[in-house]
Amino acid sequence: MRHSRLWRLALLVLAIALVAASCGGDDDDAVAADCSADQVDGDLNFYNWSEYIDPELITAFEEEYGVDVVESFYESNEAMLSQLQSGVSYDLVVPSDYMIGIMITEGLLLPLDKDAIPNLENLAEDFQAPPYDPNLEYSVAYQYGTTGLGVNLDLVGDAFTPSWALVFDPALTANFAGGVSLLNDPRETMGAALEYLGYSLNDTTLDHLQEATDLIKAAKANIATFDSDQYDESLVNGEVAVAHGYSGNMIVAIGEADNPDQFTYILPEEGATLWIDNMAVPVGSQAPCTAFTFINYLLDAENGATLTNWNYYGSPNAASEPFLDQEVIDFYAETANANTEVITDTGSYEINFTDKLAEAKS
Amino acid sequence: MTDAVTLQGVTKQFGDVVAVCDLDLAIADGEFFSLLGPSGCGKTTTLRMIAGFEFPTTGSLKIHGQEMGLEPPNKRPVNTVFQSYALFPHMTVEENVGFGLLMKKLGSADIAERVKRALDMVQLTHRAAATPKQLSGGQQQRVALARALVNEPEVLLLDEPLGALDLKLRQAMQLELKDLQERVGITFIYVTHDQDEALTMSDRIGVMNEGELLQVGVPQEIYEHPTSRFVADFIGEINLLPAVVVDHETVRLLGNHPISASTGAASGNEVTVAIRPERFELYDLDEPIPEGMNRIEGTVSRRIYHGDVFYYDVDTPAGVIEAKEENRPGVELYEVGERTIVVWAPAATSVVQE
Amino acid sequence: MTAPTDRQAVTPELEAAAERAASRRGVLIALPSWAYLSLFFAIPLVIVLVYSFATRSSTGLTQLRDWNLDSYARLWDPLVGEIALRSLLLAIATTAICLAVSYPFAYYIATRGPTARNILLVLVMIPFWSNFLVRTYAWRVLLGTDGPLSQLTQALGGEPIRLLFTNTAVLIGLVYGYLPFMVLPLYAALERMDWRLVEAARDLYADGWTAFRKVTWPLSRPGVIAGSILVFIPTLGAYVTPAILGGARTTLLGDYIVSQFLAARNQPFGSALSIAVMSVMLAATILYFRSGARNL
Amino acid sequence: MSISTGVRPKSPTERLLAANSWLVYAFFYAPILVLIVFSFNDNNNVGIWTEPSLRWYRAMVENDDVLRAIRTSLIVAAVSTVISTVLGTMAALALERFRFRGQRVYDGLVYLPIIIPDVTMAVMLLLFFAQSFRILDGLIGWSPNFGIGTISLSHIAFNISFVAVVVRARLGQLDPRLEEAAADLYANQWQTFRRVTLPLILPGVLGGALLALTLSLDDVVVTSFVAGPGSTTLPVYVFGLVRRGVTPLINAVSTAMLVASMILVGISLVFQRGTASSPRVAEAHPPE
Repeated sequence: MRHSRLWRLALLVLAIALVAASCGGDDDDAVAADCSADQVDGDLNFYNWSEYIDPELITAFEEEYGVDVVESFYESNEAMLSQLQSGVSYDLVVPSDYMIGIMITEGLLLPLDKDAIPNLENLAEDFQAPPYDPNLEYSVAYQYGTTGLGVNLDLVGDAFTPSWALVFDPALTANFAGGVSLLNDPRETMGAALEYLGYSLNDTTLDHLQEATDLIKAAKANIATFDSDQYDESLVNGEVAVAHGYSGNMIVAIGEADNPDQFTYILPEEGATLWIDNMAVPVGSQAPCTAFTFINYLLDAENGATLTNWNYYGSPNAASEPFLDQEVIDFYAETANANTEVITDTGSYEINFTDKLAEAKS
Repeated sequence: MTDAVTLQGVTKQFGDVVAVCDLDLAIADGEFFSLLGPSGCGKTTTLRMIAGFEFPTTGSLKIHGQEMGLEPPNKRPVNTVFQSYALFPHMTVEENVGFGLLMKKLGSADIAERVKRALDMVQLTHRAAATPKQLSGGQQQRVALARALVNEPEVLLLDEPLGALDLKLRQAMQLELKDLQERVGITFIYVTHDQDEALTMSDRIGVMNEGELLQVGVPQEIYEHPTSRFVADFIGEINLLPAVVVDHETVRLLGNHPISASTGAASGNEVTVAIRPERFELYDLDEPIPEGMNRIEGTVSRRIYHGDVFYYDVDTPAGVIEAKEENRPGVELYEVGERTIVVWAPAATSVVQE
Repeated sequence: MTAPTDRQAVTPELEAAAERAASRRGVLIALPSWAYLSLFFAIPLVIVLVYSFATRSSTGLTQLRDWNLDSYARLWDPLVGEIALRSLLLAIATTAICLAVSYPFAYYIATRGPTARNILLVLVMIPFWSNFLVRTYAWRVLLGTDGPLSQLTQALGGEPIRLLFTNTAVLIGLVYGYLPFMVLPLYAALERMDWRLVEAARDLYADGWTAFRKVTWPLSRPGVIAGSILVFIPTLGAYVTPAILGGARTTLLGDYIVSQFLAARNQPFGSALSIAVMSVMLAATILYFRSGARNL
Repeated sequence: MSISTGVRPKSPTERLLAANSWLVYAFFYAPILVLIVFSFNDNNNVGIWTEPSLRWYRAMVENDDVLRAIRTSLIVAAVSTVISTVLGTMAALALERFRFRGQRVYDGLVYLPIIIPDVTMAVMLLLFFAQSFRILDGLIGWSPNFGIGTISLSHIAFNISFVAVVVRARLGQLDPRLEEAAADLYANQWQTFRRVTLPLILPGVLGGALLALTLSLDDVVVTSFVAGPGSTTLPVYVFGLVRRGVTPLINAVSTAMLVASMILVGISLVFQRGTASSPRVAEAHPPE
């Protein structure tokens, strides 16, 4: 047995394989699935943000359609994208607005089979033609919300300006016991810093982004954690004084706190993120029809309301409105007037956000 | 009758090191043959080649006329008693002894019968159920013996089997082994570095050094008539005196001192004269010395009391001679500084080449 | 198997043939694991190497063309240096603390009687065999702002402890996780030592400290080196402990590599980082074996 | 300083050593005890003690995700342990008992996975699977998904090496004369292995198997990289829980895992009793 020969053989096979892969990688034509309403073709691998759906809804779906829904979680759009790019296949994902744009460009999404989603008509008008997918060819809105700051009034005091200074101004944050927490999300966190500096969160000037990076670095002494998962608990437990986070989680956590009056959720005056998360079916899906049926199921009037009443994010489902908690309706009516901005796909500039967050954190 | 084991031109190399060099040896059937030599002389390697644990680099190895060089150990009609006994620690005495028979696929009744007989022979029937760890060194040694003999091998190979035992036990076992060998009539090839052991037990001895077989002969021959300086020096105590051959019957020691000895070498050759200390007798200067004896005069430089004997160092023109005299009533003692004549028979004088 | 009749006919290549047969058997026995490790270890390693020379598209896809050294050039980025230095310091600190704590500990165990020694050793092994994640998580409970430690200090009239999500917490977690790696080789080295040598040193007029310095310490050096390597290598690439106890506040090498794959989607750079870290560890291990050790 | 001498007055050094040792033991056990105690705590908050209850254990057995994760963990651990033990033992035999060409390269190949940081290992396997799945899809139109299969394959890849090292250490201590004796007593190679070598290295093989089992049950990093939808193992699930927020449920799951580990240690101690005099480091398993 000549090992050197075997080695050479192995390397040769590898080289051929790599070439084959790099050439053949692009012919993943997204063949549209042909499904009908309420059709299921297997168990659903659902890749979702954590704590983003009422478990009851899933159980009910499983019972109604006789399939299993297996939920896996991600903590950022980028993490989800990297999994899909690695070839892990899921049946349903919930990317945010700008990420939908990226995934369409990448050819990672299956076109929706609108015949299988009759409830599409329930969608509110605002969500019928989003800029990232104007014809709803690949995606349909799931929930929307804002990204702002949860504030512990006992630790921060009542007299404060609703500003990103609450997390970025070291002179201010030095007084907060426990410090502040920021999201561990490139677009959100770098975007917040850009807003504070007076730029748009979609600004694509590298110098500005560097400024934002330096800003975060300078503020770091009082940043307790970069955390996208449990900032709400940290806030109500008093671990941090100010937490950067998503509207729904904040409202639910504050509502469930021992003393809800001690906390508030604000949108900084410099501008905050308004985002829309969307349901989409990745190309590798093994059960696209189940996925469409699930989308249709969530677009049902009552199911849509259950979804929103559980996590307190805004509902894109017009038909759900009669079933919604008044509190949610009022809250999102308020934010409609706030200074908000939607994150857009910055194309080849996108990668800089992730790189700079890594730099800022380290 | 064919020889039990024949080695022809056997050489064994480990990398660049030659462990055994061009060995020719024939061991007769039923013989107790010892391979004697210092550690690293190649004797164990030779034994391991016969057992099949090592394969000769070149040469021919036959057992009862059958070429065996390439056969694996399990296909050879020989068994080994290892230096460390190599008893299987996870088996009882009984299972150890029965292992070979089991591998030969004998019936269990047959195995039990033969194992019992083998254990009887080494008087260990009462420890049949013990594990090797529970036995004393001597008992382990007997188990190892029984385990090999129960297979009735054509040749039994023993690799310093008594090395780990203490002196008393070793001497007792030597006799037992010799007895046993005569009783079972199997060819024994015995590897040892202990000359006493080899001399006591063997029918014939082969002395090895640095991979070469230097001399093969019956114990007496090896002791009395070593053919090389190494053999002379290795076996027993001996005086080695440099000399020059004069003629067939005379050599000249240092100090131009001629003595009688059978030389067998060309005149003028430089040789070594080897004489055992117990062959010397010390005489007073004025004492009459028997005819035909070799003699040399010197001064006693040291006397050591050794219980049964006295050792004397005598300074002579030919060098310091060590002599041994029995501690017997009536034997005269010499004091340090006294002059004396050292006397010995020409027949006790071996002349060896380098 | 015909008997040769004269010296010319002796079989000349017995050994070579036997060795060929034995070697064939060895290869056969090695083959399954060789094939497995080639497929699921060596080839993946080569792939990482290949990827480290590839380019990243603007959407984070790795393109297997336009081969370049950009990813390696980026290793000299001050940012990478900073992260590497921080990881290195943390790994060194962990190793040093482990050594300082373990040496007297292992020495104590090794100098007990055989029974006590075995019991004490099993007591070391028990927590060690429990799940690593669970052990690290336990510190999160213990160090939390409303955790038992904090409650204790508050009950004693002190400030609440804010250790969680600090470098100190990570250090505690790492020391806790890897301490047994130091204890066991040190114990093995000390237990194997011939204590008569210490007695000989004392006999030759060395006092206790000198005997330790001149005899015990040099003889236990292989244990010290083995333990240090075994602690240093995994802590340099640690990911779980900083993630649980460090709150993602400061980036360490392990986290940085993971984030290149799961967040930044920069596979070429992540691959280059992996290769670099691996090379450092390989070098450390080779040094270890050079120092005379034969086994991990 | 000699071992087990009789009663001697304790020197100050001795006292210091003893004190240090008890502190180390306290350090070892305190976190684990806290974890166990709080797993029986009837409170939503991890750190605040109210009253004892089995509430979180009930929550654990009623949680489908936990049960699924346990099932995945057990399947992966069983499969990877069996295969890696067989392959690792063979590797140890080949390295310790045979000489062949390319052995040094092979030796390195067996040792390398031990010193490679698990982050690197994870990265390697992720890229490898991604790439080979793409190739498989391109060549035969079959695109397997990440899941129990990829996790098991990865665990085997790092476990083989650990098993090999443990078994090899044991083989190294084995007197080669015993195998020669067996051959001398007419046992062929297979019989020698089955009747002599294997029984004598069995503690090493079992030690290696247990090590592989714990490593497999411990792994977070590699598993989380090569896991697919719904194939989360228990440690990865707990890791997710820990990152998402601390609930006493984790205490209960952790305590259960702890008890399971203890049972494993117990088994291993019974098997290894009286065999290894000094523990080899490789027999202790590396974390993460």
